[in-house]
Amino acid sequence: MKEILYYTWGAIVSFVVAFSVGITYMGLNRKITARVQNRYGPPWYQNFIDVIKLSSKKTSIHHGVMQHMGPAFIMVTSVVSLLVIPILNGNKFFPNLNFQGDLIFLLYIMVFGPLGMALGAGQTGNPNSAIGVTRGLSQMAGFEIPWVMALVALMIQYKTTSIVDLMNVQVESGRWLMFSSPFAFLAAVMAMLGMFRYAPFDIVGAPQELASGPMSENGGKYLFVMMSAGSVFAFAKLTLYVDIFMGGADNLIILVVKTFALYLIPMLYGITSPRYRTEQSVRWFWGWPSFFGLLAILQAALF
Amino acid sequence: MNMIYILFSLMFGGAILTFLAHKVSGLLRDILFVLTILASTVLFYTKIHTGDAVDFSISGLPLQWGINAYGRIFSLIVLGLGVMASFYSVSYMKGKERLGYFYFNFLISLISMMGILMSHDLVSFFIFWEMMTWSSYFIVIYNGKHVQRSGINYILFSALGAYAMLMAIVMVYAHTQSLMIQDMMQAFPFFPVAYKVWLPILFLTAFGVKAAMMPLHVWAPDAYSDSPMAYTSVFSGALSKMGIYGMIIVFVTMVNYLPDDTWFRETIAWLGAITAIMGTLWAIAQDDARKLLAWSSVAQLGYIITGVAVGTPLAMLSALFLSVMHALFKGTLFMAVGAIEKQTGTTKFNEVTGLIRKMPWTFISSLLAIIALAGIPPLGGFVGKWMLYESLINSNHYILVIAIFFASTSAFLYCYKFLFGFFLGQEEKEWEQVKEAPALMVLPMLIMATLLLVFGVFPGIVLNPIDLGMQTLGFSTTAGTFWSMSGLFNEWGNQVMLQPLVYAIGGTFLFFLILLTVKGFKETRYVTTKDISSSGEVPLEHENLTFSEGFYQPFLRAVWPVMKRRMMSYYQGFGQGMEAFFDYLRRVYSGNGQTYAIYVLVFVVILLLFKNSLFG
Amino acid sequence: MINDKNSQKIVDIIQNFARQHSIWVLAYGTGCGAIEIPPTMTSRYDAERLGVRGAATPRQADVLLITGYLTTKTLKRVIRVYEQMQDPKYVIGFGSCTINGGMYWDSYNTIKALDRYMPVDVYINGCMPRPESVLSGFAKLQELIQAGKADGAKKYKENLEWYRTNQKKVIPNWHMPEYNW
Amino acid sequence: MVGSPVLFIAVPLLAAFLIPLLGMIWKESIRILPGLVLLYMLVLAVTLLGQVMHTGTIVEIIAGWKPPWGINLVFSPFTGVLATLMIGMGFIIWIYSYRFKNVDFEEAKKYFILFMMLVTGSVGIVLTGDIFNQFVFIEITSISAYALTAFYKHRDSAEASFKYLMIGSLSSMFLLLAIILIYSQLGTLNMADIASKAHLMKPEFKILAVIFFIVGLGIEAEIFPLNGWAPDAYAQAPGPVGAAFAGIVVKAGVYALIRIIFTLFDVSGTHQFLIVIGLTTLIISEMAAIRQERLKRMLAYSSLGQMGLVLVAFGIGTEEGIFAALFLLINHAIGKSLLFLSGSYLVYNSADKYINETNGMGKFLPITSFLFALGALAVVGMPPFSGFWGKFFMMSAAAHANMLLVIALILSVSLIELVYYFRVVNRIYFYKKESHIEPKKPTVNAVIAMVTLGVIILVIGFYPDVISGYLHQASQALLDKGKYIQDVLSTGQLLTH
Repeated sequence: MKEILYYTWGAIVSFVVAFSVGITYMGLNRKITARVQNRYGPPWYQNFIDVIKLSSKKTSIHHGVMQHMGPAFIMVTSVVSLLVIPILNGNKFFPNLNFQGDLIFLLYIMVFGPLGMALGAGQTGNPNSAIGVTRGLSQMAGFEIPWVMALVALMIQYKTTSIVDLMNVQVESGRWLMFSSPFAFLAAVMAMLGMFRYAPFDIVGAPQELASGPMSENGGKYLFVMMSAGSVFAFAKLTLYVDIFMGGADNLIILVVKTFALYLIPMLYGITSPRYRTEQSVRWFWGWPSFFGLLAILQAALF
Repeated sequence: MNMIYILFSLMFGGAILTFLAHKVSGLLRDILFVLTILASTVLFYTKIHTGDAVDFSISGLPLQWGINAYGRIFSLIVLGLGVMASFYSVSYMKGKERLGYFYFNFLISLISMMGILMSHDLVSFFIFWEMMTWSSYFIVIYNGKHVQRSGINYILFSALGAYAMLMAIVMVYAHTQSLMIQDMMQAFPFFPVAYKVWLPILFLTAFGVKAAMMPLHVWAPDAYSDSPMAYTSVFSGALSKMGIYGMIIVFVTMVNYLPDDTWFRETIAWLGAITAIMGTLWAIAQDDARKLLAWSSVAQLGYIITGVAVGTPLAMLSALFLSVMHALFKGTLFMAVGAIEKQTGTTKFNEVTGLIRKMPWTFISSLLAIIALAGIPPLGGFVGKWMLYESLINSNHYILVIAIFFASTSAFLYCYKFLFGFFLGQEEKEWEQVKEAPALMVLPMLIMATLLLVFGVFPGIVLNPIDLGMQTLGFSTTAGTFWSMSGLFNEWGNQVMLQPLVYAIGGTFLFFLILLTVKGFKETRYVTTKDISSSGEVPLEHENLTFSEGFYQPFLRAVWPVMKRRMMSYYQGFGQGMEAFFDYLRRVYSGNGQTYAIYVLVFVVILLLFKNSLFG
Repeated sequence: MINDKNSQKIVDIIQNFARQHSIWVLAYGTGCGAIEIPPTMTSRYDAERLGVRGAATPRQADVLLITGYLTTKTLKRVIRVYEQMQDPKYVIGFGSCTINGGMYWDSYNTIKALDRYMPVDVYINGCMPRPESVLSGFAKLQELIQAGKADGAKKYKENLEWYRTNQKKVIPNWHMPEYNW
Repeated sequence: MVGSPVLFIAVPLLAAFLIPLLGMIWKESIRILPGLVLLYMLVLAVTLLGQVMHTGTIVEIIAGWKPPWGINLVFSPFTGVLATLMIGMGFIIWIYSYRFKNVDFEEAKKYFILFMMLVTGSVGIVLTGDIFNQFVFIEITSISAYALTAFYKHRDSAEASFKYLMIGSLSSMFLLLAIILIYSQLGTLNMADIASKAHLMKPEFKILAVIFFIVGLGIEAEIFPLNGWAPDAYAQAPGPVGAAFAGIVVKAGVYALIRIIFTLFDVSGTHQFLIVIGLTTLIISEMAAIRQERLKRMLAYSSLGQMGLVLVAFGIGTEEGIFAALFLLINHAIGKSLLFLSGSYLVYNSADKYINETNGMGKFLPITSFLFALGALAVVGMPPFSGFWGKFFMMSAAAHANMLLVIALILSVSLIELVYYFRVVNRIYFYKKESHIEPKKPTVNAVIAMVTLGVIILVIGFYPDVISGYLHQASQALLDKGKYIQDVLSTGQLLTH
């Protein structure tokens, strides 16, 4: 019982950490984007204000029970992936539900939320939402290929499907996987561009085309939960990348530094890019990224 | 008299009585139909025990019927789905024509599936196999003129497979002088090499047809989608599993003894993977729910085939587990489509939308089934997929994992399309009067969907019988090794999977759901789907804002180069060529008496000329 | 504790601060004024400093920016958009045309005074108002929000009858759902 | 003893002559008499068959001349099974055609006379032990068959009959030639005697005789290049006659061919020749069948193909193969007759008998259509119907003889068969009826006949042991050439002392 309480407490703390870091990253993204565009930009905490404002909206509408549940679905994905992904190396405080096969579990649970939210978006009856969802799913079929290739390369090289095992490998050898398996890292990072949905892969939300796509009927508290879930999820994803490729982190500060360094990649790539069409985006992922994925697998299989 | 005889006489008698009762009264017929299945299920599970067998002989051929633990796994699918589908069909088929015919064939196909599982010898196996083929064929063509083509395709491919099997059976018979499957298994290692290669190929052709393996799958999408939905759930859920049943036997007993079995396994595994990919892509391209599900069945069977072909204990376990899951979720989904067809009269995504509030129970069961189909935890599909990936990675099938994963990811596309097309989207006025399907149709779906959830959380319920069955096939027990292998199956009685994760999922979901509901509860209101932000316009009731045409057009554009070449067109070309050839040959019979007389003379002359070489 | 007056006050202060510094604008580009929005948002004037940001749909927006004259036809859409927005919501009338019709003062098909039809919180004067004045308009709105005086939505709800009568007077075929907040 | 084999020839022949006489007294008698006769023969045949299975072959000597010189009838398990089958089929076809030409007395009289002659001739071919006598019976059968083919007196049926006649006379010619050859060489016409002396013939003459026999009997047995007449005859003859052709006449032809090849001469290569020619017949006929537009022609071609299959099974030459061949033969007799009988009701009122004129008959003629479907399933070889067992036994026989390629060929041709039969069944049940076709309800006696056939199909299908015991003995009897010779010739010796 005590253990469960302890874990619950740890889960809440890690959620709060992930939430604040994730939101800060989003704010920093806006700030940096503004600086690149020669603007002053909003303060770094702007997204906190946005989230609070959204939560303080008095009214909200929904088109049915699926839309009502949609944000909860996506929150499940964020929280559960946060629980499964080890946040720090060998830290007992943050709950760590990882197990043999958690990488595969993560691949699927990461879809759980978006699909649930997509159901909510579908129920609004707004054509833009549905179009956004179809784009999102198509793009997912695109970037999952290099991403899975990278993971499979690591899995077969180290004969494990567990994140902790991969981290231990790096700790023991003292060498980050991004250096020992560069192609896998390359493929995974290219897939990450799609995962973060920044330009040129922002075809899902595309405010100018689809009026923010799946979220176009969500406001107030729904958007609040979605935004929070999005930032938590962003942090979870970055942590996963750090865990797998950059040897994890021993304390939170190193983790923040590493994740932010990774976060810069999609962000900076996004600031300087226009937008792809859906099939271009899908094909892009099946091009070079998948090629690097194949190289990674070859490397893993041969050496 | 032995219980096995009683079981078969009960089912046959029930089938014939049902057929005859059709002439007397509809109610009697329905009752007889359901009772037959129920009674035989009860009989099977209470009175017939693993290891029971009866021997008899027909015309000098010694035959044996019995049941072992391996067949029992599949009997779960057949009888379980059979019971559900029987209740469902009573309601679904109400008011249709030729019900005696339908129920008769339905029962015959169930009987023959049970027969296949209970055959210990090749002849009765083949007999039941063919009975299954024609009974299902008669249901495929039940819907009238427009489905005859799919029927002919189906019977043609099935017969191709069946004849391949017949050939293999007589080869075995000629070589071993015995028809027992057990004897074949024991004798196989001592067969000549040519037999060792040909027998598995012939058997796999037979089973591959039923399991819709590329390139023998072309009948499947049409046949699945054209038969009445009440039967398709059994057709796709259970009948196709007979192919898997046979395949596993072939792989365990034959391929293991091939001189070099790697290439064989790889080929079949890749065929399975390609089946999965192409099935998925074509499912995405469909605009009709029945076709979509049919292609999706093809794809799902592809995973199972891959699992079987890879053939490690874990892969086998996953294939069998996925078989059970596929039966459940595809059964549910086909039933849901049937319910929608019954209530709205169409199964096209671009015709019917927004049924979620009208048919909530159908929606919930479809939702659960779709989640399981997509392999998303915590439902049953995930466990199977997880085991499949794990086994593929452990057995060094790197590219195969990618292929399977691609198919599985793309499957989300059609999963979403299915739910969105029917249940979500604009709630059009046209479908305002639609009611939830009758309870008899909804209950089976709900029960099966619940089972999916239960099996997802407690996979041991299914995995234990599967483990027993695999021991019959000569695998060592997997329970000890795999339960402890991963936290997925942790120590809580070997039954519970993902316990903390399930709690985490449930807890998070509930917390945020409550948060969303409670926060500003009074100020949250429901608005209709016409009240959407569409540039300030107020859509009128007749204005259709539904998005369903060209749903995945961009994606399809991206994958079009792969889909351009269709297997079907090759077969069609071949068929047309053959027909032209036949037509040419037919002209030998010119209808002219003189020609015929000349034939006779020419024949005589030829015989006389070559008499020495002919009769020397 | 939540119902406690003091804590309610604290919550109000936090909420008003958030609302004040996070203004998501649905720019309804009705007239020529829409051309002034891009410079306002981009690097020269950079309205994002103030937390002002574009919103894609009325469901997410806080401020409805009416940029210029409104024909009766457009008015209907604007009303619709306004009613789809979530509380608390504000309206900024932009340009002279929204105040008194401006150069369209005698046009047969534009409305002259926006606040007869919608509760306008802030007017921005000028034809055209420069980005500077737009920014000052946003600043004014922020002030009002902080003071809790930007209660246009409340007014609208209270005087719905009056607004409806006015609206229906100019809009000939009225096919709108009921506004039932 | 209930009776002797000679009654199988004498009684129906007598009945054929009595029909017109009795017809003058009581018009109905022309219908009843053949039935009574056939029933009597059936009872007799079954009893005799039972007896033969226990006691061995019955050899009947006609007019007291002992075998090498006189005519004898041999009722062995093999011939007995075939004779019983033919008589049984004759009886069922009689039931079916009891009301045939109900109003036209003269026509009916003609039909029944010819029908009795046909049965007599065919049974005679099977039973006789004398080669010239067999020729005579073949002529009897053929002549009645020509007449029956032309029964409707249409242009088409006359043409078909003429073709049949023309080819048939060629057949007679070659048969006579062969018989002359043998007689000139051996000075005997008794089959057993020929068989025992065959090695005395000069090899060239022997081969020549075999070739002439193959051609002459091949025309009756409908092997490939010689069967041009068959589809026309089958299609133009009245429905029951078509059934009789498939169920009775062909069987006699095949019997004669098999007897020549298996018993009379042991020329090497004949078995292989049977397989090759059987396969050719099978393949070409099935290919022709799938492209037919008329129901009866399709059935006819399919019948040719089936007989090819039977020949292949015989050609395997082992006991198993002959057993399978006999099984196939019986299945073909039952199944194809059922198809002809039910099929002729399905296209009863259409002028051209096109297949698409059977559309939607399932609703109007439920029993007939059902039986047609059953027959189709049986002929195609779907378990658990009778056809499957024949096919299975044949396959395993071929596999035992290591003829895997033959199996593969036969199975691939079976696919074609499957397609065209199921196409028709689909049409019957699931297409909309052509508006101008008026379905004709089958009469009660026709239904009884067809249902009997259907029941037989089911019984054999579910319990093949009913006949397999007989067939095993029959196939042994055919293979045991020495016993045949001994049986026949020793009877003569018995008579002498």
